[in-house]
Amino acid sequence: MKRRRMTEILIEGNPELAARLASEIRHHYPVRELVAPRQGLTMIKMRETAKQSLFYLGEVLVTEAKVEIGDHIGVGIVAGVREELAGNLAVIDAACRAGLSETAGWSAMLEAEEIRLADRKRRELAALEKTKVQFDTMEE
Amino acid sequence: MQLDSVHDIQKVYRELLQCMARPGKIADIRESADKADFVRECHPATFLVVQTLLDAEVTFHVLGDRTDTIRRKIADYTFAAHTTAEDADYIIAPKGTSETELLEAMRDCKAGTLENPHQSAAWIIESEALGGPSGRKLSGPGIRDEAEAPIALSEAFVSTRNLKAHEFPTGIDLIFTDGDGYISCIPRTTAISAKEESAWVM
Amino acid sequence: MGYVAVKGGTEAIEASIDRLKYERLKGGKQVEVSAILSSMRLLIDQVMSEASLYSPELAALAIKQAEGSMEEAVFLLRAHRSTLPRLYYSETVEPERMAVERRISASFKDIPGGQLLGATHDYTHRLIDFSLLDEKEEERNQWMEQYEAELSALEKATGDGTYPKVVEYLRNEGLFESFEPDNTEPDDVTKNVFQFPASRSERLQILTRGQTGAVTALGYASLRGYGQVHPTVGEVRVGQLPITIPAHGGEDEDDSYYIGSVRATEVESFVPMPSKGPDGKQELRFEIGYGICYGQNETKAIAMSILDQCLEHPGSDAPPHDEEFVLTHVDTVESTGFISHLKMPHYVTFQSKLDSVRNTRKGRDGHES
Amino acid sequence: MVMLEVKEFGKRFTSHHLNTTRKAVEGISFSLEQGGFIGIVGKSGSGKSTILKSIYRTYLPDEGEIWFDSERFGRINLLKAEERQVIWLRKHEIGYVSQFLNVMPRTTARELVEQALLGMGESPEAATIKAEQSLRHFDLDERLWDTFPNTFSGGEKLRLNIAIATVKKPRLLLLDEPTASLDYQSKLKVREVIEKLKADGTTLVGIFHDLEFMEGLCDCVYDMNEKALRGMPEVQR
Amino acid sequence: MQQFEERPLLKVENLTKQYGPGCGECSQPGRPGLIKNYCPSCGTVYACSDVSLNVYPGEILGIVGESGSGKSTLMQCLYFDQDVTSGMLTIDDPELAGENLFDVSSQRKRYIRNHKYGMVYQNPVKGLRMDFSSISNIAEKQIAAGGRHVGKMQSAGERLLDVVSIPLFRMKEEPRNFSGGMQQRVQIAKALSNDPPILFLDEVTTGLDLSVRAAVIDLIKQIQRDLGISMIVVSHDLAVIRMLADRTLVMLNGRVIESGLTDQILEDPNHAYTQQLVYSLL
Amino acid sequence: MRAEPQFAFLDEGSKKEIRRATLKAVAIPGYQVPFASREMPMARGWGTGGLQLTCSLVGKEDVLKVIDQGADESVNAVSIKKLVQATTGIPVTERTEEATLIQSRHRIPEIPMTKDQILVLQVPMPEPLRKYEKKESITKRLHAESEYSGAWLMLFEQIMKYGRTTTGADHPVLVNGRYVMAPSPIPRFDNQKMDHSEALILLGAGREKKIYAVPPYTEIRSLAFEDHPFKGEDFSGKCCRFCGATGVFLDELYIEETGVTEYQCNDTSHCADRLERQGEKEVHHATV
Repeated sequence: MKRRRMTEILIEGNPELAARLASEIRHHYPVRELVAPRQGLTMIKMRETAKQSLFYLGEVLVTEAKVEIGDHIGVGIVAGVREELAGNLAVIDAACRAGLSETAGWSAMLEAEEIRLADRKRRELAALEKTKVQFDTMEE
Repeated sequence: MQLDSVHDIQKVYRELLQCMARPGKIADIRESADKADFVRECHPATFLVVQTLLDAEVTFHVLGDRTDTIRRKIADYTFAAHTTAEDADYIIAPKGTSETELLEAMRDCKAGTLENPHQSAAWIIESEALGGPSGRKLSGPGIRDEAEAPIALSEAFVSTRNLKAHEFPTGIDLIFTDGDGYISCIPRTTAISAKEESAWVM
Repeated sequence: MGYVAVKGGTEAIEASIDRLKYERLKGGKQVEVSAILSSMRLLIDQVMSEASLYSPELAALAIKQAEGSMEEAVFLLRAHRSTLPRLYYSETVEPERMAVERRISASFKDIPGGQLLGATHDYTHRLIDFSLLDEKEEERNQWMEQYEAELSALEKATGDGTYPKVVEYLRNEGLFESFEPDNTEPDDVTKNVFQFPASRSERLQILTRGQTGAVTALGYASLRGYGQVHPTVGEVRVGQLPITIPAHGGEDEDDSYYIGSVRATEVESFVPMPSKGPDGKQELRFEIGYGICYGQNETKAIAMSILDQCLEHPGSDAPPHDEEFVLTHVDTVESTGFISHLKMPHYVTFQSKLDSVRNTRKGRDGHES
Repeated sequence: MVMLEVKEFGKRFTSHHLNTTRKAVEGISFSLEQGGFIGIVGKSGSGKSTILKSIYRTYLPDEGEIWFDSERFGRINLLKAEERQVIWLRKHEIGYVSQFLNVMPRTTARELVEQALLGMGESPEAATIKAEQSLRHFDLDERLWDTFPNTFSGGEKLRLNIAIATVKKPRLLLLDEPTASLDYQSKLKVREVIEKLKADGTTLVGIFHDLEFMEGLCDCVYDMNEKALRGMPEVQR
Repeated sequence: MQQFEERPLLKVENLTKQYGPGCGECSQPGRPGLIKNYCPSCGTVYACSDVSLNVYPGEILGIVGESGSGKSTLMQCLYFDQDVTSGMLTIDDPELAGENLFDVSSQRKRYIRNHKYGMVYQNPVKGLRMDFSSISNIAEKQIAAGGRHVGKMQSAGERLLDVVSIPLFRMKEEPRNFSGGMQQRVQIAKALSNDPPILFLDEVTTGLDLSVRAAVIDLIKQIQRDLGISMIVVSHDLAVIRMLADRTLVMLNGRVIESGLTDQILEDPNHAYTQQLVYSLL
Repeated sequence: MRAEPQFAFLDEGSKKEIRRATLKAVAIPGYQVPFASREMPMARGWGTGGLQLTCSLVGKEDVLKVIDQGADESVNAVSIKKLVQATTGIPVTERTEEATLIQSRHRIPEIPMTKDQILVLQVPMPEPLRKYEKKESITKRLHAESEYSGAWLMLFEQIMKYGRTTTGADHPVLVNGRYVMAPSPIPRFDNQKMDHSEALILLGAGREKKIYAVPPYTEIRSLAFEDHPFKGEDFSGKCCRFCGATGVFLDELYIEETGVTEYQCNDTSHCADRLERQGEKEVHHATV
């Protein structure tokens, strides 16, 4: 599973999942902490739609952690103050980069969580759509 | 001892500032330079000045025939981007750079504009030991009466530099470093006298 | 009266800080940061927007520390951000990817995708709701349960929450100029000096972090005639923008890190402007004024879209069209700081002025005495 | 010594507006000794004025040569002279008098004469003295000296005009129908004035619409009809 | 024929000011293919094309043309209010000898403006500081030219105000309280206050009453006579040009189409456009 | 959720940018170098420009003195000292001669400064031409072209209207014959102290985002006409009611009990120092 999809599931989904995956790795491999979870900033680069040019919207507070497994460095970055999650994400990232065997079995868990997330999202959307103004009633 | 990226750099900066404020002054940054002994590519003093001034927000250009290794080292440590002599914010002339190459880059480099004179190149020039007889006097802001030039400067060098600074406030500022860990500056405001032979003859 | 040089500053400051704490605590009740976080959404949004730092947790904390003062809370966040390293730059956020929570157009009734009211105060009657005086927790829970039950009974929507832009339909008709994506790296006013004339990216950055009141006042001035721009709001949308960070050595954007999303309000205003057609003839075309800010703050985003358009057309003498006037006066930390500096002692400068004024009154000519 | 020599001179006018080209004069040749006075005669429309204006370079001639013996530049072809040379000659060596007074508004008679002198580099003191001499010389009533000339009578205007043109003692003076609109008394005055100029040695070229006036003044006339210089014709009394 | 050894004080060669990139069509010598001053193939507008002129010491050079002819652009280029695209400007002055003044730095251009030039704009608002006293306005130009003595500058200013007939008791008043004609006269006094060898006058009588116009013209002529200043007078009003200029250039579509002695231009115009201009003179 | 304390508050990247700007400022005396002013934990307008300079300069071996309108114990000076001390742990002093770094708001100490000291002045309005021209883009061009008629004109107009110049503090100066500079606003009395100063003087405007400098031994001339020489505030015939000092900048105060106007040293540490040396017992040094 590609990183973008995976990180989205892990960040938007239940943090327990990340904790479970990370602890599995920690259990089997020595994990060296390069950067303990710390706060920092990420500048958001944005495209505006009037002239299609780029500008900086502002910064977002992130928590970042870096670990090393073997000679593979993993990075965990998450918006907000979420030190534990950042640490777990770093471990998961390092595991994937190192291609550890455990990661092969994660897809099913991640996909299940993804489905749960999508379900929740569609329900949210449905609630929002209730606020949609109906203009086509005249035609009925 | 390890180089302290906060306190050693602060010390170098303060000496650099005083040198820029007092042209001809020779400052001793040996204490910090000794900690930069892991640098082989250039004078430790050069490396310290580079560490003090450069980061990802500025660009630099390296002259001479060892340009590749020095360039890589500087980029690795400062994240500054290497560029041409015309565009560089900082130009580094390592020891052994030929005068021809140096003068050509000096003619090409940024001198700032009348509106933005600060958008000019600053030069970091590696030299022989600073403080020997130079046969030239300096005068201008930062100098009471007169000061001795920190290093002997060739006629061609002085005239190229003067041409670059002929219409103040545009011009270039020079930082000299030597192998022993000394630095000295000649900013654009400094007038460099013609060579006086008599100073030599005793 | 003894020695009247200013003395005892240290003690006075400490006492003053104690006094401040006393004022905060004396009422006996304290609002928890978590309570602010969950109940002061729009205040947090505004603080984050003016601070140019997206962090609901920190904003809530700052609001508590500042006893609810906007200017102080924003100031705290701004100062705090000076102490934090900037670790990353995001990948370009394409606004079309916003997961929309609210979206309306004033230009067309029936826009593809529909007018989505979402959560808004616009149609609440602004009558004080005294029932909130003693809102019971169980009532709240009951309401929530019921609402959520209704939700789960709903048929799940099929979309992904993104909507097409209203402007696209008009663009296809040639009523708007089409621009190719311009990937020039933006300037950053917080890292590098900006000078006049400012770049478009600098302008947008300063406006989006501008003080809500200041941006609104200047946008309003243009509407009233101190300016040439009186737009029609093409689209206001509020929603979540997904943020990703490029991975070192990553192959494509699927390799990047998703780090979360930020809520933002985005506005496109339509303004008719004269332009030259391909045959050199004068014609009218629409241009877009662009506004965006952190959180849900529709007034500020609309005002920003007016000012964006004003600054794109600097011809008028009116202040909202004057780049220096607008950009140097909308920052809350700068304006509140300089206004408040007048509280500082000016003994020396005043003594100096006094000397001058006295001399002119004596009619004493400097060069004669 | 020849002061002015006109050789095969011709002038055409092109009107882009009417899309026409009209030949005003052609084949004019004559010469004039220093101190001489040539009158130019011919039917109206025969191009008398065109010659004078071309000598003065108000018209840009396109055929022939007009040689002038300049003190400053030596023998010079006025048709080819540089503009700055012509300006210099106008200030110092060549005067032009027409029946119209074409001067700066709101300037007094005295000032107008003074300005001509100042323009050629006289000091203000000298200019004042010479201007007064000149105005007196040409019999302009002293009460008019410090008034604006647009209220003057025709004769007064003309005398002022001549004063302005002659105060700088031009070597060549061009008179373009100066008496055209004057009554008999005024003409007599002007005649006296011209006699004075001639007596001073000024070289003159003039156009007058009545031969009677020219009698005794001009040395000879140039007849536009015959394109020839000849002696003064008999005046038919 | 003996050569006339007079050196121009100000010499302009091939001044071109274009808006747009230019292309193969319009960059050719003579710029064939332009419609008026506009290149239809690349959209470049030539506000001034290859304008050359000389101004001699003490002379008034007139420039006439309708609006859009390029005469004001020309003036702005000479006064450095605008940059030229190409061309050469030299001034016969030991300080500036041999230099193309279009190429010098903005610092040097400012020096030339302050020390060698005076400018009178059509609109006094451009040339005056309306909220400073008239005497200070005049002093500003002296200050710019290095004046540092209040007493001397004040008496020089008073003398100039007298020259332009502004009563001295009004010298400490701000020009915003004055009539248009008075403002124009203050502006002229200001332009003259640094004894500039070269004075530019841009449509200075436009919009003034007839009597005020006559007074301003009279003043300019008097100044030229008394001070020997060289001037360039730009106007669309032939009557003004006739009164003031020794020589005149006629501009159309950014080019000089005709030049000559002013009375010759007026009485024997050769170019169709000049003839049309003269025919419409009242 | 806590951040690591940073030595001298600013992160090293910010210091670097400020230092680069400072070096350019020194190399181009009097020229206002634009810089990306950082947000400080103090209000804009309360000395954030000076504070950023101080934070970019300060090292472990420095001794800091902070003055506000002449006083070391003014609340604003105390507040700045507290911040610098909290983030660096360096000692502070009130004695001018003990300090290596002096940050000051609107005064230059009465004791001449030495070459081992750096004076940092806080600047609210760095642009000397601002009153004459409100647009930055235009004032920038005026500086570029050395066009200072405006600065002189203001003085000329004052003389026309009032018979003399009426500047208070911030009387403009010409630096090294080229740039007209706002001297921070120090009183006119202090202008001369900038001329050929032994110490390097740095000026910082945080809100307006400018750094500028007067290197040592640099000519500083207060703008003045030949026939209207520059004059500082006049305290002739007056002396400090405590230490008796003359020839110093005096604060004027109205004594309620007696109804008399008296004067006292504005530079409080200078006054205290004099008194101490005179053996005055009742003077207490404020301690920090």
